[in-house]
Amino acid sequence: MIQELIASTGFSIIIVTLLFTPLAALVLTTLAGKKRSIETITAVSTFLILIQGIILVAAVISEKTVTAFNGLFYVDALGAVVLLPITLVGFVAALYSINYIGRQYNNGFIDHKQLVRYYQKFNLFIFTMLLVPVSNNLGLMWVAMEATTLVSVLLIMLYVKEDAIEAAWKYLIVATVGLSFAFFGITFFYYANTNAAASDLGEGLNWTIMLSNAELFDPTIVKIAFIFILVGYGTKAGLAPMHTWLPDAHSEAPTPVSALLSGVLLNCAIYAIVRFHIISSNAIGSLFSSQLLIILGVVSIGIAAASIYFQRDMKRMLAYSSVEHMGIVAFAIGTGGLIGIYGAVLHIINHAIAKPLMFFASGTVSQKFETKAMLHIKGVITVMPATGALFLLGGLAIVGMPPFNIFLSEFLILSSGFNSGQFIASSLVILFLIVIFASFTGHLVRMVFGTPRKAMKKGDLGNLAVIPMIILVVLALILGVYVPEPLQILARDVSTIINQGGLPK
Amino acid sequence: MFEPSFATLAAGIIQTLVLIAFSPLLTGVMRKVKARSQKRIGASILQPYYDIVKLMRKDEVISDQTSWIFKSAPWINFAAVATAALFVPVMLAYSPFGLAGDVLLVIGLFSLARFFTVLSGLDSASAFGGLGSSREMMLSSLIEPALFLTIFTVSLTFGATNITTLVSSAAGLQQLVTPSLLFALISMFVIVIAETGRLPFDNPATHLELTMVHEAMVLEYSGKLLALIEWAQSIKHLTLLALMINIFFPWGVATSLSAAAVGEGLLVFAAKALAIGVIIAFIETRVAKWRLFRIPDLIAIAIASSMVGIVFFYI
Amino acid sequence: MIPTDAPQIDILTISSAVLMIATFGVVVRRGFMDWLRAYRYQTMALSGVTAIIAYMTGIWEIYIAAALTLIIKAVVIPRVLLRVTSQLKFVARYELNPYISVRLSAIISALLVALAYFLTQQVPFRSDQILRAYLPVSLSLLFIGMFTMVNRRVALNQIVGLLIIENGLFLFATALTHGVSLIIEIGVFIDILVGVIISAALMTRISHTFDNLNVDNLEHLRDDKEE
Amino acid sequence: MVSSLTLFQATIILYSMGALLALLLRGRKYSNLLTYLLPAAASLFAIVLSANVIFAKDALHISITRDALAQFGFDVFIDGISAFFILLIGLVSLAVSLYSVGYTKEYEGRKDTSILGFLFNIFILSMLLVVVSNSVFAFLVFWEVMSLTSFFLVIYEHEQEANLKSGMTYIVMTHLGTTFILASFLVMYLQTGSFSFDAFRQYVPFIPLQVKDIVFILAFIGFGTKAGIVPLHIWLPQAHPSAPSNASALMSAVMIKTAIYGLIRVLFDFNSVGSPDYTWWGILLLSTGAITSVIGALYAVIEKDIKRALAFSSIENIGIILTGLGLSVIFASFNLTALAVLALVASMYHTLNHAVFKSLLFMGAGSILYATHTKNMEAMGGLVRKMPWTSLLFLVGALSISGLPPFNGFISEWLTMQSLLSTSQIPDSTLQITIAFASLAFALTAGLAAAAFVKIFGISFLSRGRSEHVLHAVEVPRSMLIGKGVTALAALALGVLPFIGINLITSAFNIQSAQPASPFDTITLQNASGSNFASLSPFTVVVLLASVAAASYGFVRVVGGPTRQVVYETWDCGFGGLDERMEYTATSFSQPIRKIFKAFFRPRNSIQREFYADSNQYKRKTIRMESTTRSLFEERLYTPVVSATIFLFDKIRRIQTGKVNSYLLYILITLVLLLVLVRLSP
Repeated sequence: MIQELIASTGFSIIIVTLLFTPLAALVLTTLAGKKRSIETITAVSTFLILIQGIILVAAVISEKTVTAFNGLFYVDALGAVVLLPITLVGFVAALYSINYIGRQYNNGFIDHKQLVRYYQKFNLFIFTMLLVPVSNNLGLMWVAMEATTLVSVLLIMLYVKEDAIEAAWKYLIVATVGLSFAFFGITFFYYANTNAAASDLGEGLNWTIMLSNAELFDPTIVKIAFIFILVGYGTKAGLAPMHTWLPDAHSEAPTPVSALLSGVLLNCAIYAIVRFHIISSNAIGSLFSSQLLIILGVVSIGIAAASIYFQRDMKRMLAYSSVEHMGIVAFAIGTGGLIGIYGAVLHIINHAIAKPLMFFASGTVSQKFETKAMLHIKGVITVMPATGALFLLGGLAIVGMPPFNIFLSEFLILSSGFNSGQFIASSLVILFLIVIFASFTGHLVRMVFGTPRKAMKKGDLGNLAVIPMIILVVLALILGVYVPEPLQILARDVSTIINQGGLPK
Repeated sequence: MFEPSFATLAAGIIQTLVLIAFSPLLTGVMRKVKARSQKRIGASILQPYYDIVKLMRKDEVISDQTSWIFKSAPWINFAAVATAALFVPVMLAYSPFGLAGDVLLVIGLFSLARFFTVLSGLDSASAFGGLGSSREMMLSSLIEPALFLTIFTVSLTFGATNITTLVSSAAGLQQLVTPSLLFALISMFVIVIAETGRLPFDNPATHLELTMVHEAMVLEYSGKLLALIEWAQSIKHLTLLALMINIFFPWGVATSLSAAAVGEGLLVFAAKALAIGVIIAFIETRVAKWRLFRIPDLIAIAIASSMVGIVFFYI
Repeated sequence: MIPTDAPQIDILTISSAVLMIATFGVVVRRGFMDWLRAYRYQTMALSGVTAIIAYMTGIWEIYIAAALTLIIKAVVIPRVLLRVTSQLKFVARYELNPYISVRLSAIISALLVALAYFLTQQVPFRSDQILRAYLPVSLSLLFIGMFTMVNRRVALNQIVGLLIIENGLFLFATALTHGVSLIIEIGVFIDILVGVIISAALMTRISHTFDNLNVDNLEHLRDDKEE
Repeated sequence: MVSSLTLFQATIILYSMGALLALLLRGRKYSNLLTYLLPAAASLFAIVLSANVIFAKDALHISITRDALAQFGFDVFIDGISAFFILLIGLVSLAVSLYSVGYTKEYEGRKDTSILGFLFNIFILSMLLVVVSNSVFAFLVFWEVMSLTSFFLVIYEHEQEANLKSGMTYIVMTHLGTTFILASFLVMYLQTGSFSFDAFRQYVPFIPLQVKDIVFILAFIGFGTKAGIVPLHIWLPQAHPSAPSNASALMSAVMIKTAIYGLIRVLFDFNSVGSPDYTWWGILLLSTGAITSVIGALYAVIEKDIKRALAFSSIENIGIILTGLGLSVIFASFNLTALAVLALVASMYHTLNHAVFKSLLFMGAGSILYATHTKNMEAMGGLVRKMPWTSLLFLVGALSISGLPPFNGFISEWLTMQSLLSTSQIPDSTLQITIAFASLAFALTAGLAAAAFVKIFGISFLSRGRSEHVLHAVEVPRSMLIGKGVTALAALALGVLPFIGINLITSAFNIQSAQPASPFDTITLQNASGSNFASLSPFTVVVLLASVAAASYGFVRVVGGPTRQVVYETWDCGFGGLDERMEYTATSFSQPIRKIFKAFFRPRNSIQREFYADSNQYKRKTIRMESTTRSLFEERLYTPVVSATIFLFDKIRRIQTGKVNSYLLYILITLVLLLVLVRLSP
């Protein structure tokens, strides 16, 4: 008992330092004036975050839960699964930013003031995202989620361009409205909680408390509340038909931010849905929320499939692919079971590896070709051998080609889909995946291969543009054939949490 | 059945030699019959022999565009056809080489012969050669299924594709004309005509480019090579007739190796071959060559006939 | 079920009616200044309702919430919006052509209110009078705000919908939970404030870039174009 | 005796080293040699490995990694079936590796050959790993790696738009196929609760028949796509010609056989098809095989791109293989074991043969490409004098694939025909008649295939050169000849001594049958009453052929005396000036067949005439005729499906209107809809 306490307080410091690091970086970037030092600060801070994140995840693996501030912060395996991508993608995105934003700066697209702002908001964005998986208090989680919207809107607005402004406006309006629905849902759950157990008013919003009372919840309220949550956080997670802001926002953001939005932020929203899915399952059985998740998941994949074929903008296509993958995660969680959750966990991580890779590559490509229109991009592999190859590999990973990681998770998810008796939904998913494969690969192949339209100077755009991609591609390959032991334990714990009543055993 | 021994082997080789030796005679007889029925006197029935010998002694004119394919094709053609003849019983009820190959091998060897003949047609860089080759391949690719179906019917009836087994079963069959065999016979007859390039498929006596098939392919040949081709054609003709005769009309075929039986077999065979040859010759005088693209209709009749034969077998 | 405490019921019913009327006032206004004024009144009604809840439950924190509402929503936010519009070169003060006419939108809003009552009937209130009175109202506000946003073409006037939704949210939270922990409430307030500020900043950008505030300008990113 | 494990490891390591060295030694001296000699050595190891498994019965069964959670891993199991296909891979890759040493010079200076070498090695390795995988996950991973590397090989010359297009068709179709395979495996997983093939072997026989039917249908479509069965074949004639010739040799000769491997696993390993319930599986295989073979052959005849023609011929041969396989299943379902064995041997023999002669032919086509830089047969001609060895070897391939004695194609087609003829033993007359009609298709195929290869060989190698492409053609380097020579020898050996192939197959598939015990024995089949149904001794036939040829030569020499030859121009009817424009072309050669099957080909001739004066239409300045055929499957099947899908998607994607109002409306509608649903549900 005491040992546990010591251990948990020991690790709980990491939660605090983890949250403190980006804030410190924010302050430092504001103070430091030089471009080089700002970049260094951000890179170092994200690296520290990565280290701390890994330690925290390791702690979660061994201790099952880590808490801080009297239960305000609570990290279990589920949180760890979301935390890991944030820290990882945060780090590589910071690395990539140095090259990408630096190049934009050198090319005169942004001035020094915008550069400083970019890094400030970058750090702030990381902070708000980190806050989501460590919060036990669902209200705090909501605030953090809303904050991510606001910060990311500011990041999208970095470029003073018509399209960027349009995207930011749509994102702001749709996401804010969506999140207000989520707040309705949270309040409903809180009401159900206070009704069920009148005590503990102050901590009634804590997930752990809510979970322990879940069996006493009123079924009707839970159903209504979950619908609000699903529509609300589903908007933020990019589940169709609430996904409409996503293609705009993700495609118009600066590339490193696109990577964070697509690879990480969507996971946070899915994470929030899963938290409530667990409560709802405990209260009224998992059938209701599972069915809803499966339906929205399949619809998302379908709409993404329909849209990807017609895309002309590279980043927009990637954004639709994110809709698809969030749909797959929702579907996986809906199917449940050990394999389904295992697949979902891996898919969250895999998508967080592959999608930033694609965004980075597409960012580099569009810098070189000075366009995002796929029609005008040809022969990337001839012009930029390394980037082209990485772009290609990333794309193949995204569409679920072995030996890359997403194939593995999709394989598990489809197994789980069939296993849970969702034959029609699973067949639809398979069908849509084929269509997505065909259209996505078609676009990709036409960009990567062929002869460039005009004579272009050969060569990649610097090591810092390539190294983050190499890191990600190596991870994608490794996770495609082998799931490390810790990750398996983590997945098993998540499965326990989701399938067996929420608390890690 | 027969036991493999030196005697049977020798008898087998002799019957093949008989077939090879007498095949030009059949051609001669058919030409004579044809001429007579057209109110011509016609050449001697031995004329094909004279032709062959004469050609063998003549110089060869070889096109400067040709390659070794052109020069070797007649040899391969002849060897393949003559080898095929080894597997076909003539006056005996068996062929001693029956264990080494069956009727499918015979067809295979004919195909081999044709393959090279057709290539030789293409090799000479003449416009005629290509024409002949193209038409020949078209015909053969259609005849192949008809032939296979005929074999199918026959092999269903007699339970073998081994020619020896076929002929001995046929010779031992009580009720000779079963409906399925009758249909197979019709089919077989068409095939024999088509395979040997007789009217209405092909006119062996023409050199008009509109009607040529086989002749167009071998237009460039002269001397020994032409002799080989002509002879091989005759052998092929008689071999197919022998096959037909011994499967469908096996009366009098020698089942034992006694002199009397063999003699009788030979005579009966000669009579039957001559009869069929005469029939074909008569038919040839009666019909004109068909338009090339009407020929598939005829082959379709053969195929349909075999199919009906198969259905009859099972009913 | 016969209400046990008749006078209270009256207060609740009347206050919710007042709030609804104030809301309709916002919905039917087309001009920016008009709806801003109407929104102020609505917010005042809302803070009054909040005060009633505070009085009935006796939780002092809700008074603070009521005061905060009054200060932030009735004073600060209109100020911010006014400042934004004063900076604009061209101000679309009137919503010229909403997708649905004002008359029809009033009727649709009424239908949405009915829908809200229909949907909330199944919620077990456990004889909580406040909830019974205000839950449908808050849901109505949510729907009406949403509908207003769908209906309006001018960015500035879409904010009104957002603000109605936020009011609904606030009422809902207060009615349902009688004051969630204060930190969260303040967080929500700050979020709203920052959201409005950011949207204001965005609108400045929009008007600078497009010379007006019509949402029609913001239809470049779309997927229904012909190939 | 070296253990199978060591051999297996050595094989894998050598291929991997080949791949790595290809990348590392980019552009150095000897890099080319190392890149292709290493896989050649590895192929030797693979051949020894398969011999070890087949004849020494040293099967290999190892589990490499296993995922604790989902129970899947990379298991390896090499039994006779795997070993047979390893042998196929080893044999072909040995020849093709040797060939590649010379062939890649074609790309030097133009392309990065190190990538080609890398992909080449990985491709072979992945095929090898596919046939040894013993779990669903491993199988699918290697299967897709195989598809992926072959896809990259197809688009290796990506500068040409057409190659990209064919690559896309290929990857999409193959992915579709993989999805079906995945679905099939998933259904088996549902029933057996395991991803391991061992469990499939153990439990699949016990799963309900209807489920088994579903499994089979899914697997058949999945593997069929890879094999190129009609109508899933459309990728094949696009992809194989686009790839570099060494890769197309591998793809056509081996890769599509991995699909046959998969089918065999499903049919005979996971199931044991021994009851009439499975008859319709066999009928499905047989009828698909028949249709596939005829259609493949028909297209092969009219094609004028040499590699496309070869690709269509691969489709045809897959049809023949499936015919044998189907017959085997039918026989097995009626417990006619001896006949089932015969048909299986026929099918597998043809698999082996096709690997041998198709790689030979593709290498030959590659040699032509190397020498003339064209794939268009209309531009070739006269190569027999410029490239004597290549033409000889190509002729061997053409004879083999046309099923002519004494080459290997004849043996397998003979065996298949014999199995077809044995249908009289099936106790079901409807089935007998059906199969009889299927044999019609088979015979037609044989005829058409011969026509196709007469055309391919005749038009490209014989007569005059038709364009300047062939003017400077010279014989290809020796390594390329060695590669082709290996396969040509194999074709001859398998044709003359079928004992080799049949013994190999019977031991590999562990089936008992009375087969020739010595190399010179005959193959003998008995009919139901015990007498000789058919027998064949190719060795004797060869001896007979040779002696007849010798005898006839002697006779002609004696009668005719010595030959005096005069070389003169081809006869030109006395007009003179016979030139290459008057020769028959590939198109004109196939014209009769095109016309006879016009319902299928839908040929269209468009003729444009230009006159000196419009008043006199007899004096023509130019006549230009273009003859086109239409691809029925693409027009009638794929285009409608694809355009319907696109139409539907076009409607769906329009929800992204660009108006934030409508976006909010979607959210509102979703919310209200869900709430109303909850409200209305009890």
